[in-house]
Amino acid sequence: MRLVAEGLSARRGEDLIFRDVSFDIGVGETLVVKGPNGSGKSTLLRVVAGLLPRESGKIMLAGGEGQGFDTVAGACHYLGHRNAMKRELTVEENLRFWKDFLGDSDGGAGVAIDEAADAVGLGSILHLPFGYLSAGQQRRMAMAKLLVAWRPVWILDEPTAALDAAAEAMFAGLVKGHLSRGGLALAATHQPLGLGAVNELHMKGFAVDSAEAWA
Amino acid sequence: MSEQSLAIRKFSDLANPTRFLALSGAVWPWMAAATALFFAVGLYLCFATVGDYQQGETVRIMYVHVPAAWLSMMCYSVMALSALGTLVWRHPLADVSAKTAAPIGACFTFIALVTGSLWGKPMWGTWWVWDARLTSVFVLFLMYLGLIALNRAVDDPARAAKVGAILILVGFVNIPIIKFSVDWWNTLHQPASVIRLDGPAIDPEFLRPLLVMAIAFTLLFFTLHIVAMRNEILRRRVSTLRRLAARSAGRGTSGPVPAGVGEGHP
Amino acid sequence: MTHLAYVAAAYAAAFLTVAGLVLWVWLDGRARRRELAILEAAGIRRRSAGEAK
Amino acid sequence: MTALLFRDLKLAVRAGGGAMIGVLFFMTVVAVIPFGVGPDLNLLARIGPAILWIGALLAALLGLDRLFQAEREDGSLDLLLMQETPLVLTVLVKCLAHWLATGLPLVLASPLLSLFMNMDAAAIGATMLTLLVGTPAITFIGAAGAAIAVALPRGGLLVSILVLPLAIPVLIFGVSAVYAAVQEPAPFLPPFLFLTALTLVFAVIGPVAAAAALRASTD
Repeated sequence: MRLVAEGLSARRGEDLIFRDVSFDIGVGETLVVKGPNGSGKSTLLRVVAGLLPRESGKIMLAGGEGQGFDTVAGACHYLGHRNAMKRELTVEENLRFWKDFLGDSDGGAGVAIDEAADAVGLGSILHLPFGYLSAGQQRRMAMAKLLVAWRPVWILDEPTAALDAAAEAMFAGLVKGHLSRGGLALAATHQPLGLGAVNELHMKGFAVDSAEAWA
Repeated sequence: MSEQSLAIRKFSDLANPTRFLALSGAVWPWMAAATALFFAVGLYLCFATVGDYQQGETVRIMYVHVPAAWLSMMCYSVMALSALGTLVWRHPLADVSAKTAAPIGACFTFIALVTGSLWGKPMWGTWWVWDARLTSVFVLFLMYLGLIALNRAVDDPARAAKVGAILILVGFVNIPIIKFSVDWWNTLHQPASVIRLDGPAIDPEFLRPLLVMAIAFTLLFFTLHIVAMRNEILRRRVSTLRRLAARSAGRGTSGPVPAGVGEGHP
Repeated sequence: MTHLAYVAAAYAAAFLTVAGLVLWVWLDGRARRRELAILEAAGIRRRSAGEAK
Repeated sequence: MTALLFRDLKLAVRAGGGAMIGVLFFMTVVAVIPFGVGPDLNLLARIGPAILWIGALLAALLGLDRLFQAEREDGSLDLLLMQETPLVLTVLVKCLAHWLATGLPLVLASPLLSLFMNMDAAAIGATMLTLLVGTPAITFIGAAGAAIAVALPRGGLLVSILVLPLAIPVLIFGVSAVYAAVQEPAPFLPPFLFLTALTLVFAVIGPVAAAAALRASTD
């Protein structure tokens, strides 16, 4: 199965953020989106996740299990800047909710909640309210959320922003495990993810010529 | 009990809450027993005495209604004292006391309101009138609920304690209003008949069960308050320990973690 | 409704409220003790129980 | 979907949740009225149903702005939007949880407040019944307002302004059904059935509009 984008462009308000972006990610591959601040990395990821409308172009899943999904978004996990966990609930309640609510999509199965917490090195604090955790721990628990329900595509927006070196290495291990089980990943980041050789997409940031109508 | 053995393990740094836990743990079963005893005697007296020639059987409602109403005001006074303790002396237990008294006070006020209504219907022909006494007690009830809501809305106990204490003290003006409302305004509600300067204006026949019930309710309040305070101390201890647990968790995972899921952490 | 019914209702209401309050306090205490036991089982102890503050 | 229902209910009753605030607001609003209009029991009995309905309407609107805003602030909304389960269904379940946590307590508290208003048994029963049927409509149409205001600063006030005019029909039929039950010549059933129909209609257009607004509001 492949995640294919052709000639994508998107705008926010009046401004065209990027234009004519194409990529093709296969199983076991990671595409790392790089570029300076404001170059549209987050926007690209949100467009792929179906959270922002695209101006033109198309995104599709091709081949194999890719046919089974109604929408591209339905095949994706999205790890954004925010963790999508409730401070008032315990970590376990949070993870259980997402496991039950998201469910597994075709081609794989999520791991058990305690296993996922162990995988991010925080198995001992499942019973704590999420709000008690430090920023780094919260981020790691948000990553455990990726494991509890199976999605072939991981869309990761600055996944390692609040993490120390050890946790970064841990996260690289998680992504590798995901790739080896037939997944693929699309990540935006400044830091190297420690994944070894990956494809890179450089977002150049956009010149003002898009706004020529108003300039 | 496990927390008691915890409490006396190290004698040198017994914090106040710890000492309170040990002390209250020894005291509250006795208080509970005394409460049960007084209630047994009080309830027996309630139904052994004859009815009033004017009010008939309904006079028996008084034995519940009047003590509950007293307690609703006394509980607020306890909370006001605790609020002073929080703001002036910064006593660590004062805030625990104020916070835990609120639900208990709300329950007693609720009992006073309900039994009052059930007494008013046969006597006055209506469940409720908006006179000074009844209205001020209802306002007291709302204030209790508001304080509970405030405590629930702020999740940091130290911050909730200060604002809660200020609100309690501001609300204290309501207590004298309740107490003297029956004297200041002419209302349906009868004036105070037990605590008066010229001695009780109530037949000793009724006074005896009323006093026993009042003592029983007061004991009940203090028993519940102490046990609830113990719970609150434990709750705060749990939350401190949880923060401790969160801080210490994940320290052991320095160094690279193997790739597979579930193998990362021994 | 007879007067006796009002009396019975008043006592029942008072009893139910007090019973609810007692039950709540009791259950609350039990839940807290259980949480403490879980934490203790996980090896988390109070500082004052272990070392000085 | 039941997972979402239980999570929202849990969040509502946990510390900091809004389940109790609504009832408290309801009681306070109703308690304030007699100070304004005077303690005339006959007058209070006459205007009681209307006051209870207005109080319930305001209390039901109170917590609505957090319905989607809380989800948006921690990023959960993105994940809810991405799923293949229809968004309308997600919104409907969230409305249901919100009503169970804040609407149902209002219905349960209404008989108590009716007594304060010196209403008779028929009026109390009718008020409770109409509130039971009518408050879900407020939640459903309120969800649409909450979804529209989700990304806006000071969305809370805006939700009330947007939703109150839309909730007026609910108020009209709710109150008229109660009065029809109390005053002899007017039949109770027609306004009550209208109220039921309104709730059913709002149960459809509320979530549909909310889902559309949520899709449009992402950024």
